[in-house]
Amino acid sequence: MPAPGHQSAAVLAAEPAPPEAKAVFELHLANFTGPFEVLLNLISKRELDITEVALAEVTDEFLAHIRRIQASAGEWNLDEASEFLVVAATLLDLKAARLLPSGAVEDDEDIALLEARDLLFARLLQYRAFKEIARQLAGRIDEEADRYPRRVPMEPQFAAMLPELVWQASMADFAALARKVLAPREPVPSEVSLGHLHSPRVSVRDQTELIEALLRSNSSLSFRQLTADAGHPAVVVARFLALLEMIRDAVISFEQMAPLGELRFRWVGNDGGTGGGGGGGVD
Amino acid sequence: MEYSPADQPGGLKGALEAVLMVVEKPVTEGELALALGIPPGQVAEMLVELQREYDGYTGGGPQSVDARQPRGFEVRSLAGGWRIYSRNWFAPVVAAFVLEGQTSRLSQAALETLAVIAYRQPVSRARVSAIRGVNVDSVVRTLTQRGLVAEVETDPETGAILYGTTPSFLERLGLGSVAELPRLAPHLPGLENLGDFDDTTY
Amino acid sequence: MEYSPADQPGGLKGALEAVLMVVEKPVTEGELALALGIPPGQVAEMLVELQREYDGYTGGGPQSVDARQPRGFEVRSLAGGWRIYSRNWFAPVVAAFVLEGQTSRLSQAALETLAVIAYRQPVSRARVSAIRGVNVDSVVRTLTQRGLVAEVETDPETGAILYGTTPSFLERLGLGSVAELPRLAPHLPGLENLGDFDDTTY
Repeated sequence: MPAPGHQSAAVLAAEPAPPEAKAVFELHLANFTGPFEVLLNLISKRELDITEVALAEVTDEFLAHIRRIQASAGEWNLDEASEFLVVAATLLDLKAARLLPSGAVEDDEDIALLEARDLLFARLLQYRAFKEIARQLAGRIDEEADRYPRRVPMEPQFAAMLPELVWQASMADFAALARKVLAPREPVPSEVSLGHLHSPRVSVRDQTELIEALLRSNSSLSFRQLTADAGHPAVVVARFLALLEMIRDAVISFEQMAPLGELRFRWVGNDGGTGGGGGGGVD
Repeated sequence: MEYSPADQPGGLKGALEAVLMVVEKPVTEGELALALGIPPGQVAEMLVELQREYDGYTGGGPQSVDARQPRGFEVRSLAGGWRIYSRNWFAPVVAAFVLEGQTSRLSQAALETLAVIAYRQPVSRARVSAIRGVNVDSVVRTLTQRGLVAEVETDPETGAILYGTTPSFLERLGLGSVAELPRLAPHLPGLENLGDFDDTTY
Repeated sequence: MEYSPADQPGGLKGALEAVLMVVEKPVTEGELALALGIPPGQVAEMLVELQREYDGYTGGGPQSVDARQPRGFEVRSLAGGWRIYSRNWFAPVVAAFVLEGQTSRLSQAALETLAVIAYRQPVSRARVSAIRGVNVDSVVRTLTQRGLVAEVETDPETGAILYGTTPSFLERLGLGSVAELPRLAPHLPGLENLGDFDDTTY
């Protein structure tokens, strides 16, 4: 017997899963069993609360799934992996937005939060809409491929009436043209570069070292204190990410006396240093 | 006496068929009218007559005694113009003779990118990327090489190249125009008016 | 159930028409017989029937009540192969339509495509498209029509048609052979490796 609240794809899927030739990514969660597509479907129809879906388990299962494909096909399925990342990131955003304290709308910030939530939801729906439309377009293309257009060479009598070609290019001209056309092209940038805005690149690793030094020499510090000298939002973000990593690595602890109260951090690691996790950076 | 296609055996309808035999892409009623020296409305009428004849109805009337078989080809209006196609039910036979071979299938990524461009055109690669959540540069390049999308204009503000679908895209989908694309709204419940949310979230 | 063209609307004769309508090169009775799974003699009979139908006689018999108009096209055998052509008596209309807008100069796109084919021959259209970044199907057709390039072989792996330049092209450039084309390599470091990326993008 499934646990109460357990949703099974077989009974609840309003739409059948897409007929995939390859292995379908199946999930086996505490409250849901079935293809990933069906899970998305339930969430988008709000029949399953995103806050009740264990995204970490979804990710673990996806990684296992993609490894199985890699093992059997001999290569990574990048299409599927990048697609999963997009959807997972949206789900994570959505879940984060849902978990934020809700209640009476009191100020502009609350309204902004609600709007952000709807936008995330909209983004997920839009992504799925285009996937569905792409499936329909593929069907139409397949259907049309059975009709062959008449496209025959010009009948000889008309070809003979074409105006005589006037050839003006010399051999040198022609070679120069070939050189130009065959030269490897610089990839065209897809958007206007923001490089000229001089946004400094901030290393999370550097910020980790800085925070470690600060916390080792102070018994505890608040987030406000730790970012007082930041100067640029990217530095604040990098320090926040550094703190998250240090919490994960269990080298610092944190406490918060009241909801929305001040966050205080304390060094609890050994004396050997963190090993500097996180080579990433924030632009 | 001066030459007039109307005086030839088969008359103007025959002349219309003759021109359809040599077109390389869908040809508009206006172009056909110009070639035949008659008003576009008359061309449109004759095209519908030809369609009916090829489908197995006689030109003579609806109650003809000998039930006619449909021809092995049809004349269709696609991408804003008319063109002759073989019947889809003979595809297995015809395929053996068409040297070009149907072009290879589009990948899932290409299809989804094509869908976004079709519904959001004219659209920049950056915006398509925002909606798809991945970089689409190489996919757009492939679609351009296949003649399904093309650079149509430049954004006056950002200078970004904007892409749109081509007549060849419409032909591949069997559509008369972009307006005939299946509606997106049913797949976006309650979000019909939220067309631009993708710009604000990235 | 297995597919059989005889079971389709229009039957075997329809299948024959479908092929004759869209083939790019005239096809022999033997090839048609093979594709339809019938003896060549039956193909020959049906070809004569089609000829009569297009000429305005009904398939039903010589004494049909409604005198039919001849069609604007005919099925003809040229150099041993069959294909559908426009009617000769509409040649003035068809010629005016075909020659409209034709010039004595090659477009820039045609010249650039010709340059790629000249230096990369034998080369598929897909690869030329990848190098030029746009679809070249119709430009290659123009160049073929102008006798500057021709289908030279078929790629043994992909089955794609490979194009090369013609003697008439060499004549225009005043060259004895393709080997006499000016070398590009010294000015293009890395060009030799160009072949590695463009195939994968299509």
